[in-house]
Amino acid sequence: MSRPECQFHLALGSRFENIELVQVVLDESLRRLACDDDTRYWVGIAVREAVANAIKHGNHLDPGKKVEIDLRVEGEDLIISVLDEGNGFDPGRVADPLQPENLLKPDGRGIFYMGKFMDGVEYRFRDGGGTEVTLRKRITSGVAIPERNQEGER
Amino acid sequence: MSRPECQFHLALGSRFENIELVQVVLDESLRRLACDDDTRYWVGIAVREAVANAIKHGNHLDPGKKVEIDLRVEGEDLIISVLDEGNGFDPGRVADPLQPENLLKPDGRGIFYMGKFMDGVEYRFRDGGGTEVTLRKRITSGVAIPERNQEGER
Amino acid sequence: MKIGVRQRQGVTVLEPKGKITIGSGDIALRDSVIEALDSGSRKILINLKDVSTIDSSGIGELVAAYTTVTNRGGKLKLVGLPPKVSDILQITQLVTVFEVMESEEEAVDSF
Amino acid sequence: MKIGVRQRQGVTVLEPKGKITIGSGDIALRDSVIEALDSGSRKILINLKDVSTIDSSGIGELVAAYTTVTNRGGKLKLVGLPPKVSDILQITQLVTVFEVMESEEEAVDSF
Ligand SMILES: Nc1ncnc2c1ncn2[C@@H]1O[C@H](COP(=O)(O)OP(=O)(O)O)[C@@H](O)[C@H]1O
Ligand SMILES: Nc1ncnc2c1ncn2[C@@H]1O[C@H](COP(=O)(O)OP(=O)(O)O)[C@@H](O)[C@H]1O
Repeated sequence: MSRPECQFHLALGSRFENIELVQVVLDESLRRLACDDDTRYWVGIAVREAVANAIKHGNHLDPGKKVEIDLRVEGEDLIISVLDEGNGFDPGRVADPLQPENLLKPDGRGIFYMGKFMDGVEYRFRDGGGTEVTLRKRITSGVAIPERNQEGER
Repeated sequence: MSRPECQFHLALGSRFENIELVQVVLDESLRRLACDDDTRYWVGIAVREAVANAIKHGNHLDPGKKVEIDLRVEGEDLIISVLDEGNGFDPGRVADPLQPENLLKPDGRGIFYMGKFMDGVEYRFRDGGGTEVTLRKRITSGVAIPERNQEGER
Repeated sequence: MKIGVRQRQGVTVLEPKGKITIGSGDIALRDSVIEALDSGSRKILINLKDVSTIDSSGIGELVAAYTTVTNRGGKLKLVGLPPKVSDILQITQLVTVFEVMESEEEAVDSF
Repeated sequence: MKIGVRQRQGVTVLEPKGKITIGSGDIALRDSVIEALDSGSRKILINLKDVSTIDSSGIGELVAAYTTVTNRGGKLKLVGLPPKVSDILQITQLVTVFEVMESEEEAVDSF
């Protein structure tokens, strides 16, 4: 696919309540892509974590700052990216939540969960500000994917 | 409110199925704004009509062309705008579906319904292409509007 | 959207379920009306009780069905209108066009 | 998210319902644990059977609750884990930390 079709692009103010908006539109999209219940659930959790981080660490809960969510299908992969207006961080310095000294910490599990529930998690930091995390999930479940069938790829 | 906060901005490819995505995110937003069931239903129908027109008449069902939906609250008004990439039309020349000669026509009721279910319907045509319809609905139902309460306007 | 079809005392009863909206259900409704006509039925009753949402395209399909059935010498009636479907028909003054019946029994007897 | 609180044989049973996710439910859970401690309870059981979704913040609150209760000389146990809640605890190796019981009866007896 030379021009992958974006399924949806959603922009929201930085409030935790808005995570529910992401959830409903994501769920409806995944349903349409014939994702099974489990996939929908875990992708949903991963996206919630990414959006929560964008709202909290990226935009510091400033409701005037935008979080943008983008969902598209590329080949067999579902790609969801979450963009904030923050200054980024060093993903290499994020602690491993499985280390004994971290096991009882109340936070630090979000990125770890994203990695567990998705097939790929990549951070990109834009010049001049903006953190973008791209989540990737293989969705060849043997189930028909209506979007691609329409384009005659099978 | 000098800088009205956008509740959501959603961009979608021009497929009728995508109307369901608009519906879920709209419904969740209206729920949060404490709109009652009836208001949610009729605003939902009006927005469906606007998006259907954008997909069909504006973008001629080209899935690569975008429809953008924007929801915000200004004062007591809910404002929803729908933008397509089309060449526009002359709203003054749209026939009245209540005229006896139009009563049995299979189409031509969409804009009429928008007008019935909303408090305002306005068309704007951008230079270089793009039709934007802005739907307005008074939502002072005496019910608390959480978004505004948070900003201390009441 | 799914459409149930059954016969009751010589009347074909069509029972659409869910949304009759653009791109989903509008065409299915049209097809099932034409199929009923093609199979010889001239008494067609659409029971709308399980319709959750109808938009202008869905209304347009009801109107088109009415015209098609009438042109082919048949009769089309409606029954089971949920309040919101009734409202939207009313708004475009289509309740005067359609014969809207109170109950399926009454409807079937009236043909 | 709502949290039910009841007493059973000297054990305070907390029953959160719905989502324990960031900005909704995470704080409520914390508050109800502290309230139980403040009112003298040292045996606290969280029954998670009605929890539909938990995210890392919710998990964090469970961990914080565990630490708080332990630090104040109490015991915190979990019961009724839906499969997905169990999975997410497992993934971050927290099933070893929490005492996860099979049934509420067994849990109450075990304190
Ligand atoms: N979008 C972001 N912008 C800035 N910093 C981030 C972002 N996402 C994650 N981080 C940083 O990475 C750390 C680990 O994130 P995470 O694993 O989700 O755990 P938690 O959010 O509970 O701290 C955060 O504490 C934060 O410092
Ligand atoms: N976004 C749009 N772009 C171009 N033309 C439009 C648009 N919306 C409406 N129109 C024009 O206005 C007419 C009436 O629209 P409407 O009342 O919704 O009825 P219908 O869509 O059934 O024709 C359409 O047939 C079309 O010519």
